[in-house]
Amino acid sequence: MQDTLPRRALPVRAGGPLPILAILGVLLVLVAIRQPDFLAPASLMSFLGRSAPIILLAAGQYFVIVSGEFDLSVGSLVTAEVVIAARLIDGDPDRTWPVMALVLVSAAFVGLVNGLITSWLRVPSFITTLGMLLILVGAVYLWSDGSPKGELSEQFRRFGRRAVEDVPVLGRVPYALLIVLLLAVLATVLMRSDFGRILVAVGDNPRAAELSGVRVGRTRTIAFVLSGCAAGVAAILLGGYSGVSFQAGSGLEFSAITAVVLGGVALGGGRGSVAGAMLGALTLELLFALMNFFGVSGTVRPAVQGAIILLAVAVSAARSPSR
Amino acid sequence: MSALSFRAARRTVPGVYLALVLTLAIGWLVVVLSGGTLFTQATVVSLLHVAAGLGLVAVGQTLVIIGGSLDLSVAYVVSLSTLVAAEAMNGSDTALLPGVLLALAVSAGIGLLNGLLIARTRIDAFIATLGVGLLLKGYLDSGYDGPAGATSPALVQALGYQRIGPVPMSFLLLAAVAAGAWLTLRRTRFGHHLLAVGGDPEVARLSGVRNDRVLVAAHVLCSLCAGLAGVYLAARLGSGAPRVGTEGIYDLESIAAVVIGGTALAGGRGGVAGTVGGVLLLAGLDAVFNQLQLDAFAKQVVRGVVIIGAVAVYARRVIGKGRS
Amino acid sequence: MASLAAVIVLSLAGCSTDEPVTGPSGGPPSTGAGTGEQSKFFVSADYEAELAMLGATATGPAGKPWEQVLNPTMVDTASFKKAGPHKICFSNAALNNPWRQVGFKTMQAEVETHRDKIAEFVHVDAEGKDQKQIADINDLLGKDCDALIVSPNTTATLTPAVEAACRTGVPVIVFDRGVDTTCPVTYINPIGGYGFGHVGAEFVAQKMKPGGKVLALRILPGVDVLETRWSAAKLVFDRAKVDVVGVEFTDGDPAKTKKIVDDYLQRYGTIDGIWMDAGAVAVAAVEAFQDAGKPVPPINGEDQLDFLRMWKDQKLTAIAPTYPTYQWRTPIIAALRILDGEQVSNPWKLPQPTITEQNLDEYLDPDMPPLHYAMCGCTGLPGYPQRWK
Amino acid sequence: MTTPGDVGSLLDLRAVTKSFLGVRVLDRVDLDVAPGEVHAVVGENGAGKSTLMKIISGGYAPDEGTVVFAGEARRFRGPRDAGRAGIGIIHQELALLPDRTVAENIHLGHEPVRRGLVDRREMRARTSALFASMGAGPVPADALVGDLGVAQRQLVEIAKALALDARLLIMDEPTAALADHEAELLHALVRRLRSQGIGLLYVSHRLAEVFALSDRITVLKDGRRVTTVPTAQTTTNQLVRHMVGRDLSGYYPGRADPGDLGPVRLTVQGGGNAKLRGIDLRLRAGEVVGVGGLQGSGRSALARALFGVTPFTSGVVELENRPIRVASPRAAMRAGIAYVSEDRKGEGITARQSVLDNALLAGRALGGAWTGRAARVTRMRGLLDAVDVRSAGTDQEIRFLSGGNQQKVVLARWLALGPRVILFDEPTRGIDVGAKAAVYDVVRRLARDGAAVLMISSDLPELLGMSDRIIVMREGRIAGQVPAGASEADVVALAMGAVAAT
Repeated sequence: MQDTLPRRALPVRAGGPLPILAILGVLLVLVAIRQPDFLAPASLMSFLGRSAPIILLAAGQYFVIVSGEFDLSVGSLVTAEVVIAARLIDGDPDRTWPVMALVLVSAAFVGLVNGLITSWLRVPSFITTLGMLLILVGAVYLWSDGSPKGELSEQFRRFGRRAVEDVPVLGRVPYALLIVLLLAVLATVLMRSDFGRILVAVGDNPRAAELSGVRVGRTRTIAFVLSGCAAGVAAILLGGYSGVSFQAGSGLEFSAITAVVLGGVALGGGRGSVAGAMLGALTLELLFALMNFFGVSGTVRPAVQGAIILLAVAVSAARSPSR
Repeated sequence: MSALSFRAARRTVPGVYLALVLTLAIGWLVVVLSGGTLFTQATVVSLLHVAAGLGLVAVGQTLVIIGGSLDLSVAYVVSLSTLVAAEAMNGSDTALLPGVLLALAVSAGIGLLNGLLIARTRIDAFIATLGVGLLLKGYLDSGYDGPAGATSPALVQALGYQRIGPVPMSFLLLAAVAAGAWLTLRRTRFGHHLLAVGGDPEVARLSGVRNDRVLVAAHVLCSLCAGLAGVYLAARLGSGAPRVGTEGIYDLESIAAVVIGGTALAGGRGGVAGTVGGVLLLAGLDAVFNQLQLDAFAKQVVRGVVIIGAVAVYARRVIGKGRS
Repeated sequence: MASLAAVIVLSLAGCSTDEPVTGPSGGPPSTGAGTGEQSKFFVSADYEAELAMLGATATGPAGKPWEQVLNPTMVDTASFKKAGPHKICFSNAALNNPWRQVGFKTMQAEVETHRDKIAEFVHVDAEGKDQKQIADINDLLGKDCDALIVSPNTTATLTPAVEAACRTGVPVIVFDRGVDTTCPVTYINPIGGYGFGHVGAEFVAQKMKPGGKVLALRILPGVDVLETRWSAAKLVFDRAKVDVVGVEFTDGDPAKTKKIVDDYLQRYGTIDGIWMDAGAVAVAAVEAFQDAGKPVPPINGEDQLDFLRMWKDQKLTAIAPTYPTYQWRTPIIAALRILDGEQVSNPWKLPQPTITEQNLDEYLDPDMPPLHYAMCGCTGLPGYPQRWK
Repeated sequence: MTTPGDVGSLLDLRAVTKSFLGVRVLDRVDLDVAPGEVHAVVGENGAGKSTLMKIISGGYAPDEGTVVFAGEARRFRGPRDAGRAGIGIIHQELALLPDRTVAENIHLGHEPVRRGLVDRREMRARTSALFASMGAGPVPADALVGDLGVAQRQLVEIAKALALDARLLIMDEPTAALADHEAELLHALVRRLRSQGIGLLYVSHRLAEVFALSDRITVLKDGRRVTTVPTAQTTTNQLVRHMVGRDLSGYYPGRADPGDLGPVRLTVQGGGNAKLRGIDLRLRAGEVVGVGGLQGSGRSALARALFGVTPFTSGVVELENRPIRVASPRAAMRAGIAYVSEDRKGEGITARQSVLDNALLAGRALGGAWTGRAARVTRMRGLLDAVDVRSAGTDQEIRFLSGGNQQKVVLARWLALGPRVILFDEPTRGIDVGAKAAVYDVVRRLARDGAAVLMISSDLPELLGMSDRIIVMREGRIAGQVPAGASEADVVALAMGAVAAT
């Protein structure tokens, strides 16, 4: 009941990045206590670089979630793209650029298909992208006979693995970090643009948006394409970081959705910032690193992760006045 | 207005059964043409066994989805339940009943936790059950490094392997649970309220339905079904298996079976009859692919297409109906 | 509030592990070493037997390890003698990783070499699901197979199904993982997990600097073959008083592996040895050291070519115990022998070679894909190398 | 007749007060209902009737004041609580589940149970009995509500409230969507219920039926009780004076002079779709054309057809003498047509976005230009000031604004596009008096600036005060037209068909 809302002015704008900044701050303090040298430029840079893929996936997932949908296919899309890239490049440096272009285009195409099925066939995106997940995994296994073939070239891997050396103060700055910073700026600008505002409005109230002339289906489809593109870039970085394997993207869709929700973005759409989503991903990565530093046993880690997610989301749900 | 003719609400057989028959018919034809047989007793028994495990989980999943919720923790509940049952029984027939009851009680407790998180703290069901699933995963990973306990031999015999003709006891159990769920939805207050909560929570509230309680109860039932699936798997496998739920991908597969069966993901519409059809369809695909010895990966692709296609067909129907 | 909770949870979790304080020898003294309790899968007798076999010589044709047997105990199979051609059925646990893919292709090639004797080869993939494999076996029993080969997904849970198969009178051959029953005609596998784990750990413990820190990287908890490998490695490390600073699960994900190694390097400054329960992410672990600008410590991998190449190129201090994929040939050979009424050994223990600095070059094949397993024994099979590419 | 506070009264409200977001919607309202009495509550839209009914039925809790039901001071915790105490309500917006059957909807929350199971046969029997007792036509108990028409759904809604064995029944505009013969049946039903000793609170705009049915009448205006009078002792004229009670001529901006009217902006010939038939319409620049008619008569369908939400499937639409095809809202907007929906929360605002984002939504949706974006924002801030939006800043989320201010933001959204035809559907529903005046000013200013305005309203004084002429709809057709200065009776007569004219 909208009319019964309390009138008090909210101290923090709901969906803003402040809560996630607070959590991130606490984790940083814990890191500073436990592992002070982690905050030295060199290791911080490498941490940020290796976190780039999940940050990108969170940003991509943000576009979809804020418009009121889900994208469960990104993890398998990353896997598929890495495997495809490896097989097509097959260690030949000359093929690097065309294959990278192909990776981006095909990832965008998968996003487009997700968007079209969701918008025009009216299939709930949870189902569309769940089906797409199965199709992608099945197809890529089928195509590669169940075992990735070929090899990524060093040129391809450089983006996820190498760094700009000898930067004053910072030391080495990973290419992945530069790419993620650039894309973060672009994403922020995009969300401040007309399209970004329309995207959030679609997630908030698609009916109202449609009656204001918004092409809801098209807008959401673009969100899926953006998510696909993000997955494509993430595949390039992740493939670069760790090489080809079928595990490259497994489970990343849930990590990305978790990160987005941690970042204060409402499932169902209409609220939250892309900065919050990306910070959510960074927080999640920092949590994993922290667990490494604290030597949390590998087997209880999921429990710690689950508890923290539930607590963080429960607290923000309790703070949010809308029911 | 008077010219308006009323379509009596015949709850027609869900379209999934048509798809099932078609799949089996085409599958049969292809298998026979390639020189095999599809409907041998052994194959049918296998098909029904596979359907029983997934079916039990999916029936529970149907209930929460009808209520507008979702349960992603079922896979871990299944695993946990096998372990609780098998460890409590520890190979003894005397501990059969306590073992089963304990497994079900633990499962119900998890369902209660899910339900309370969703209904009381207002966490989105997706995140709540994902989080609870992670908690369970942590417990399973740190507590077990492989199969543990031993299911009571009587239960293994009765539920794991006994069959009447080509129909295993486990499938009869599924049939009974599905019938129970069907009756619950159609003939109990709780069922009517659940459909209302999923259809329109505000209307339900204004009509005096206690939405929170209904939702919590649905989650408890869902976890109970998963727990029962665990008991069946413990009987089938002879011991508790900490990874059996995740290996079977029971979380996503159960959701897939539910939506293939025509239940709306948004809640308020659908039923268990369709879900059982969905489960049989998935198991039937398994059987056909097995007989043709086709790659499991190709089957994965087919499943993806079937899921999207089925829901697209249902969506089209709803739109068509809305326009008429 | 959430942050507060995070602090509490983290610190609780941190306290609850028996994580050693940074220093030469940490760990609670009560357990005798830093690696904690032994898994309940640890069977002392099996362990001793496997270690003994590591030094044993195999009987059988030279150069064909897949036909060799360690400590053979022959069983009579005359009752299974049958005129060919045969229908051989295979219930496969899964095909979901490169090891099983290479193995299965090897098996198919082996079948091809027996075209005259095998009329039909039926393969059913259980997709890593116990439940489906039980159903699959049941299904195959209705298909008039002359022999049934089973590669079980889980030892304990597949036992009843295998017993049921034995009761039908069809000769059952189990390989890779075993079952808790003696009813199959033969159980084929290489020496086993204890041997694998032992070889790697011995190497790492010997080559690393004394008192150094070892990081153990494991794939998943709760998989029996992998648990036995770790059990053996534990014994070696505990005996050698090696400081095992961490036991981490990588899910076979190279990215996760690199992050873990990176953080451990951060935390301890240096890591002096890496032990792995499977080679899938060995390359990623090595890369993590390279990317951090640290020397790569003694490490064990497996016989996957990407690791072998890296070993050669980077002149690593490494060893590759193997779990040879040539064991996929043996069940077919065994099945045909059984159907001919020839004696076979039960158990059929295959040799389990180790790749070392000395014989590394024999296994390096520049034409094969990076995830190919060198110990496939497949070079002489029809369709090589195309089939495995 | 009972007096307030009498021991014999069934329901007794004393000094009930309720505010939303600082706006006082009800101000110390007293009201009482005796058993076997029909007590009508009348007042303009926004007078506080619906809020009052929701307080009685447990939907809201009062800020101050007491609710005494059957001699006991009650504080209902929810609709269930009130329902159990014996208060039933028929909602203005239909609270039914389209995917469930008639019987299931009627018995939701109190299904008959036999041996632990819902007794479907009993449910069907009760449903038939209910409809029989209502004297209504046969509505099959097993039909899905989603397959019913609006009138049948209304009957189901009434049956649902009756099924509870209520001692007090609240009817919030129960006949608004009903055809005459159906309304007659309802009246008979009300009398029957009264004879059974049930107390009825009857909210209605139809004064004729109020006089025909009620024992007493309470008039609400701007959240206050103006008077409560026995029906026999008052007249329509007195009642209207109580309801309106202010000088209309100062309240509405001046009408257009015939000379101000410009060329024809929009014409429709033979327009029709599933809900509309034979629509002929001609809108001129500078005029405000009111649309009257009962709920469900096709008023909203007309606006939605013109805006392309549910487009005309037949007929010709011309804008400034050029034929256009309005297949979607976007197409309509491109042609220069704007639409303010009656359902502000569901179709107007995006609740969790800022005031500015809401105001810019339409402009952003249409404009692809990257240039001039800053100018657009500056202009919009000016517009928001001009329509006098009161907010804590343009960055405030719109859901924290009052209904009136939300509506002003929606108006600013469309003003910025400079529409040539603008369609208003209940533009002042649920907003306070001050905001109403502002909305009226905007509507008239738009016309003066050369737009053609179509304005739908259920509020007859508003319709009469604002329109240069009024077209009245009935059963999907344009039933007729009345000129400016006509009386409410003229409109009502057309809307209901001549037979039911007051």
